[in-house]
Amino acid sequence: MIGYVFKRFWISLLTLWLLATITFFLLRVLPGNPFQTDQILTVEMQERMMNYYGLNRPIFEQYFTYMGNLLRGNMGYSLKYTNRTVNSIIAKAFPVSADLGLRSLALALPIGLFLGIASARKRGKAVDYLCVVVSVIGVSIPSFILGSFLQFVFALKLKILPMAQWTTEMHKILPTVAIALGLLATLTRIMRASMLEVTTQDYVKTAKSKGLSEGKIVWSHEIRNALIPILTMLGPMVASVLMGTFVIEKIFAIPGLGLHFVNSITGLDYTMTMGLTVFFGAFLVTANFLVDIAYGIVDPRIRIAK
Amino acid sequence: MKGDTAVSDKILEVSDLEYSFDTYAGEVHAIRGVSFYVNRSESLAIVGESGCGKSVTVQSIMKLIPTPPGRFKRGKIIYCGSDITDYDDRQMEKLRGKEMSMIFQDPMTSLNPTMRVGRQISEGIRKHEKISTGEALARSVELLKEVGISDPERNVMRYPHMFSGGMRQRAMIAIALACNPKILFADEPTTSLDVTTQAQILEMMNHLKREFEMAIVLITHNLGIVARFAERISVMYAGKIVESGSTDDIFYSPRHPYTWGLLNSVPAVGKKRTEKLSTIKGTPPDLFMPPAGCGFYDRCDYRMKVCKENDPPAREIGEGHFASCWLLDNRAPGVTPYVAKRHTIESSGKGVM
Amino acid sequence: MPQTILEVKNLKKYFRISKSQVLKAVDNVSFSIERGKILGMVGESGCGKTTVGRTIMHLYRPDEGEVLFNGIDIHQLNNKKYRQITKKMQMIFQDPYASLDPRKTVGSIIGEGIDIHRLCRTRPERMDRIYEMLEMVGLNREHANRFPHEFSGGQRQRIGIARALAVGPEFLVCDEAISALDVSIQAQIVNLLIDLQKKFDLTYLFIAHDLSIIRYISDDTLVMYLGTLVEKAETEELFLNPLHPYTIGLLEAVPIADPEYEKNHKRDLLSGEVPSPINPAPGCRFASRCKFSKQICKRERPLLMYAGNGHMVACHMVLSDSW
Amino acid sequence: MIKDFANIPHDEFEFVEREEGKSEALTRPSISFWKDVWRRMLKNRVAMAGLLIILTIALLSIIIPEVSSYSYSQQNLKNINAAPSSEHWFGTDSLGRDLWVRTWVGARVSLAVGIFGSIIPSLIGIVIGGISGYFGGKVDMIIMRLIDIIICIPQMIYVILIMLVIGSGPVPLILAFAITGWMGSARNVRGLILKIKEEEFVLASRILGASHGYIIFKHLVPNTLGIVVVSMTLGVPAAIFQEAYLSFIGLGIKPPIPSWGQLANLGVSVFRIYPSQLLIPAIMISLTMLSFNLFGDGLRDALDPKLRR
Amino acid sequence: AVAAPQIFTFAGHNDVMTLDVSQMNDEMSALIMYALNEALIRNSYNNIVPGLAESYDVSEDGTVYTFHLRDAKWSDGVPVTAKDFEYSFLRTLSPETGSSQVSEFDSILNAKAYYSGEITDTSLVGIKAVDDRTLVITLAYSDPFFISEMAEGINFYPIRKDYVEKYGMSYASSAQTFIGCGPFVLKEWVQGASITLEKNRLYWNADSVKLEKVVELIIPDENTRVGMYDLGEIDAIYSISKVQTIMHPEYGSRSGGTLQYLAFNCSNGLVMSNMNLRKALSFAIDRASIVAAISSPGSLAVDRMIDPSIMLDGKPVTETYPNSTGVPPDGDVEQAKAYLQKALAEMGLSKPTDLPAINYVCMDSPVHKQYAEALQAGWKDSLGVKVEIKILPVPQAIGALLSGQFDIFLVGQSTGVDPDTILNNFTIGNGNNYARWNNQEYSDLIAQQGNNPNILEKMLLLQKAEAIILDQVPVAPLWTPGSAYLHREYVKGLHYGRQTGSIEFIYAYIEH
Ligand SMILES: Nc1ncnc2c1ncn2[C@@H]1O[C@H](COP(=O)(O)OP(=O)(O)OP(=O)(O)O)[C@@H](O)[C@H]1O
Ligand SMILES: Nc1ncnc2c1ncn2[C@@H]1O[C@H](COP(=O)(O)OP(=O)(O)OP(=O)(O)O)[C@@H](O)[C@H]1O
Ligand SMILES: [Mg+2]
Ligand SMILES: [Mg+2]
Repeated sequence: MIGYVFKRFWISLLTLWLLATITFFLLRVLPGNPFQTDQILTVEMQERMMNYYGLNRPIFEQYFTYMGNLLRGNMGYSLKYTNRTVNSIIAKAFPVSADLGLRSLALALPIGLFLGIASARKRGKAVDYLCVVVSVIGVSIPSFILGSFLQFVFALKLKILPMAQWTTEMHKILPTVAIALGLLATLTRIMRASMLEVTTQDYVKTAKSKGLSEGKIVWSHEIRNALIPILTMLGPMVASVLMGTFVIEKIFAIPGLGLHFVNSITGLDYTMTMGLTVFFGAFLVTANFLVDIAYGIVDPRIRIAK
Repeated sequence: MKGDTAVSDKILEVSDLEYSFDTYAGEVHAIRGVSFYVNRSESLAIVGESGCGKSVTVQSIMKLIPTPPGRFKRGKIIYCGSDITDYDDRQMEKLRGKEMSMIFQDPMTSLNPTMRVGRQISEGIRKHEKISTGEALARSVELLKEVGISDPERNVMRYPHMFSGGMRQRAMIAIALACNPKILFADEPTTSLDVTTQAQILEMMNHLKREFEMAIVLITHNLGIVARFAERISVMYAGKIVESGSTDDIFYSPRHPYTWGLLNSVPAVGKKRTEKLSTIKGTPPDLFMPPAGCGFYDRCDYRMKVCKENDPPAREIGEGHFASCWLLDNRAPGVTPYVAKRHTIESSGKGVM
Repeated sequence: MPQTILEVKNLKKYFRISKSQVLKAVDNVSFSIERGKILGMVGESGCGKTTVGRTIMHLYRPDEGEVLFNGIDIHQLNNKKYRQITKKMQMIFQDPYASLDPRKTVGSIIGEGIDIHRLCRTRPERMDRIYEMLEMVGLNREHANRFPHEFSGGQRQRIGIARALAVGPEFLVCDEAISALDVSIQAQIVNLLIDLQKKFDLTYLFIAHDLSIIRYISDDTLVMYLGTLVEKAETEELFLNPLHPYTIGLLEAVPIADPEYEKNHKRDLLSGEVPSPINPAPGCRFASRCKFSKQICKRERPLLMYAGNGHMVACHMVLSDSW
Repeated sequence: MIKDFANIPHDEFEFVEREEGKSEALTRPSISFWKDVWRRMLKNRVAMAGLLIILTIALLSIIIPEVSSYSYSQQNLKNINAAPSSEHWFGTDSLGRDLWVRTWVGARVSLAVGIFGSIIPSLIGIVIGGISGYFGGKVDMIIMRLIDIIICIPQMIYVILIMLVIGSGPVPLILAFAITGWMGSARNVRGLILKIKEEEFVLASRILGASHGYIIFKHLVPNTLGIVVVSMTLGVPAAIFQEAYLSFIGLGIKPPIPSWGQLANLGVSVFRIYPSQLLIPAIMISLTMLSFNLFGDGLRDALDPKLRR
Repeated sequence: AVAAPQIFTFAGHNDVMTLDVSQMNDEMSALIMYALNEALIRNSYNNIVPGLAESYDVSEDGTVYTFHLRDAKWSDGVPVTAKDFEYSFLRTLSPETGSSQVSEFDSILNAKAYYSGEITDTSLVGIKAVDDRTLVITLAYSDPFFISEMAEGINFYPIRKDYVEKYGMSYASSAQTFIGCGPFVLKEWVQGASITLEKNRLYWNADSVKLEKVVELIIPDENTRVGMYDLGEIDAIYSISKVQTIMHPEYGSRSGGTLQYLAFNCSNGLVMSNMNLRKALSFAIDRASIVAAISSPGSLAVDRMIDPSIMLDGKPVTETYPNSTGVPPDGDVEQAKAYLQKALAEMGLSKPTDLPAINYVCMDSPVHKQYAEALQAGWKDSLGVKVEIKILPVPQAIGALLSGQFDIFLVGQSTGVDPDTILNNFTIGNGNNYARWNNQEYSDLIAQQGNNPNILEKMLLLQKAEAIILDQVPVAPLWTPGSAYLHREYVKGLHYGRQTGSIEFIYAYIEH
């Protein structure tokens, strides 16, 4: 087990290193200058800034400096948010995105799984069609439309929820729902397919032949086995959801990471983009690792202690 | 023992069972009128080639096939004198596991891979008896020991994938026996096992049958196993039982051409490849469109005009020996009956064969 | 042409399950087959029969040892040369459902080998050969356009045979070619295989665990246990006079389709289960289940030795004649 | 159907010869895999409705811009943001362009981006996943790590790079999808191939002397195709979605060519004032996604071996 | 009337990038800094009013400005001294600070030499704190616009040296690391979400500040901003787009401050080196209609390169020095066609479709994209000239502009306080001559007016230069954007200045 964790750790580090390296050079391949905003800087000013940030030193020198700092956990200063370190920006924004993401997951997971189970149990019945329709609609509406729609109905028309911002619990409802709906739809579909798969397995018949009741079979035999495919996708899903959602964060004015992901690239904020990418990479790697461990718990056939 | 079974001993009686599957392509008439019975502490073997409906027969009795696609069409199922044909799920739950239970064909897939073996066994016990988890687990250990799994205390906490094929099948049997059922359906319990393990399992089942007075319905297409294990045999073909009788009846004086074919295709000991094996030509009929007449018509060496359109009725040939074949009609021409193959010790040496 | 078509020498095939675990699927197996003969191979499931067959067919690389086909070590050949050899040796698989590509028509399944080896120059010629093959195994021309799922198990197995024969091999490995079939269908296939063997003077390595079929079909028989050969003899000799305790146990366990006999015959069953082939203990692999095992059996691995009457056996006890 | 067996005439009881070969005849009509799938698709009304909607939209998008009296780029600054009327069925946008035509031109773009943006990455994924799954071992390990890395690199970096190299428009966008979108299907295909590569029909092919490429692309890939096709159809709405998203952040189709994503984005900014400008593209997007999803789900059911028999 | 709680909440669209005076270069930072800090002088209602300087003297030759500071305190009670200004200005100029805003100081003696690294001795730079209350600034030449520059510029605030030394690189990146001496103190800064200001009781003019608390919410999405406004969650919106003004007729607007013009790439070998083609394109544009259709209220279609909102003696400069040569604001298609024919003839082409591809590089912003499309459609409809639009993210677009990989580019530039700000760009060899247009006569005229302290002469020279550039059309002026803002009527005393970010809420109050 410890050996396995160690091996995974080294592979993860290697992956992250490659990720950082590729991203670093890819970003530098992108033309344009990070200091240009719609207030056009003169060439001299641009040079001055490049100089100041050390961006016109030889590329490999920059690379080694960056990697050296990265090793020490220092991701440098943002080129846009002057005087703010990437670390501090992530430290401020990530908890918000993670909060939103976790809330959405907490909402979507049980409901999605429940709907998936219900729909599979009642295959071909009205309940099934209802769940399928809900889930298809859930994945069919782009989030920027959904977000605006929710705002319009619940804040502007009904006036029961605030429009935007991330302050009180009330404020958190709409964005949570907006993200959860898409997740829920995906989860419902996968859970349904997975449950249908499991229901036809022989061991379900075995369970039935023991005289177990329907509910007991579903609960103690089917669900656990049906969860395995869900787990596989949960790693990347959790990682990307916790990293923030640009559209929803923009619409609901949530100070999360999502906006930074987009703005840093379109604004060519090298350090910020690098930081976010590496952070996301590390997060994803960890999430996948945890999923693998969870896998071993749910499915004893997959022993990681190999 | 033969012949003196009283009527009251019938623990299960199935008559004229019909069962279909609704599929995209249409209705599959999997079972087309099956009747048989089992007595207390008796072993009945159902033989027949793959796809003839053996599994469906027993699973439909226990109502294990989900509806849809399965559909019960008609027939009567009498268990211990009470008609269970129309039992709903709740009523069946009380019977399943406690009164009747089943060992499935494939021990690899019939155990839940994510649940400890012990729990899979004790689950059934806890359903039918009011006992604590601990007690149920203790019973599971007992059961594992009974079915011959060494080190049951340890193994009860293991997952199925850590078991070998033989152990899994034993665990399956332990599950089936958990509540001392009165009737056990064993659906090809040894097909996926090797001969030595197979022999061990059969030995054990024999022992259980005697010990607990359990009726066993054994499904197989291995005639050797039947010969060793069964007291009575029903031969199934294309969704129907074409011949049934005591083991000796079927082996030594079979009356249906399919039974002949089946018995003939086992190579006789000492036969070498210079002599051809006799076979049943062709393939069984497609149950999407079951034939109007005898299902064996296309493959039968003794077929007559009458067979094509008319389904032969079952006739009693001897006591408890029934067969459905027009050859048994007094209008039919006589045929040389099957010559039983006897196995002699001389043909084998130190070993059995 | 050499009389010995295939010779397997000291074949070893280990699967590395993990750093510390080695599964010795085949451990030092040697045998040879003469042209035109049928060699039977029996053993419990998991004893390495398939692995031997597949290693012979170049599907696995052996860890040690060599496979000489017509005197050539096929594992020394480069890819191109090996492909040429595939024309001469073919395999028939156990599972009639898994061994046919479900997305291809029967015609193209049979035609695959023809295409790969460019055996036919024109399309009609190719089709004729496919039809010929179909008819040879007792199917119809019309079946060429059908898909495997439309056929029954026995028919599929025949398609598999037609595929193997289409390239004109001399040697066939039949890896449990009939195990998955019904008794009644088994006989059909066995008859067919025998017919073909006579017709084309084929050589078979016939793997099965059904002893009655092996006894019926093969000239010589090998008995395997946990990756090792334990006994090897001319078939009748082996069945009438088995020497190795395992062979005896195996023969003992086979159920006979004769109720009388079964009733009257008390069986002396082997106890215990086949141990795991992962990191096997030194010494005789059968020692843990053997009634006669002595100290030496736990320590030393018995070698396959001549025991008279064309019989080879790997057992300390038999060889020392002490039981 | 009780017959009077006693009355069967005697001459019925005569042996008849077996017709050789008859017993081997297959009674069911021959049907290929895809025909069978199609037959079952036809029975699935919901999925067919989805297909019908897709085809209708595709057809209208071809016809309408050709026959309309307005062109999609023709502006009329005197008649901006007009409400739907008999003259402009969907109204006009902020530059006075006819939204009816723009919606259908947008359909062309969105469908093209959706379909190709899903098919091309899938094809790349099939090749890479096929190789990865078939060869396994180190090759597999390296490809999988690479996928891990590529997934982490923000997609926008590639999009911007590609746009700079070959400009914006549907083709670069599809290219960007191709570069960034193949990982999912590669993983998918790899998983499937890992499952089937040890199947006996693959071994049979190897024994027949087939090369690796032959085995991968003639045996393995065709057998994963069913599932890949499903994920392809479900990938179409995802690509349309993606285009809309990239338009939302300003990377996308080259003006004045509209896409639904762009129309919807413009619509969102004015939707409280001119709701129709959002509603129309939003409904079109959602309807198309719905149709593709329903069609894809139907296809999945039709392809599911569990439901076959 | 009952005293209403003096809390003012408004929505901005972007977070403050930094509160470091030396680094600050964006609108939203300037807006907040205006409330948090106090410069020597302020621009209020287009008048220059005293800030921390009670008064200032100018030397005879107009090159030495002496500011006399009042008795003021930082929000922690420490007195504000001339040293704080000297430190701030020199810090901005120092190459070690990495400020992009140094050109604001260009007219100060040796400032340029210092920031570009030619000299390192700060005592040579014309910024001196003579004592705690006196700051002397020496200019390189007499600049009549220097005072306006200081009043409207965003980097002329004082900095507390001890704060910079204490917090180093992270100075002014949070409420804890910043200190100011303006009307408000920074109470809380939730990055990306909101900024809360509270009245600074130590502010020298605290009596006239009525608001107790100001909250800026950062709401990136316009629909959301307007929705919150409609729901009464906020009192004002910093800027709204054109469409929203339709639903909210109570909007206010301001104009000027920037000029948007098309730069045509006149480099040899490119299509746009043909003057008649440039003219054709310029004449074909119906500026008035486009601006009316797309731009916010307050925007003005313009036909010249001098921003009409620049004031001189209380009157717009453009009124005093009218343009004689400009294109008609509603375009002149006939004239444009004539130019196009000429251009085609010169190039030896017969139809407009024979023209090589014209590459319009567009920055990724909603307004720029809309203009690009409107112009593209206009050119196609009226002239049949096809223009390809390439939308790029801002850094890449500007990269293309600076490296000359474009034919047409819409440039938006701040017009500053000096009418020559934009015209200065187009001299030969100037790094900001985006059009790559070389005209000796023009360059000479611009050079002549440069250091001319006589405003009259200077303006005449400029007028002449402008005529040349308008005639040759390396650039086509389009419009000066205005911007609309929303506020509830109970918010009184709110004012928007001309210059970037100069919303003046510091003297506002709430009345119920
Ligand atoms: N779920 C199902 N849907 C459709 N047809 C089915 C289903 N289950 C079984 N059948 C059909 O019912 C018939 C009988 O099947 P059954 O499993 O009982 O055969 P069997 O005699 O047990 O064969 P085997 O020896 O292979 O287990 C077969 O023709 C089969 O195709
Ligand atoms: N690719 C593989 N990787 C790891 N282990 C394998 C592999 N193939 C076979 N084995 C193991 O090698 C041993 C021998 O397997 P093999 O398939 O040769 O047995 P067999 O005698 O053919 O059994 P059966 O009768 O079940 O077909 C088994 O324990 C099996 O689990
Ligand atoms: Mg069965
Ligand atoms: Mg095998």
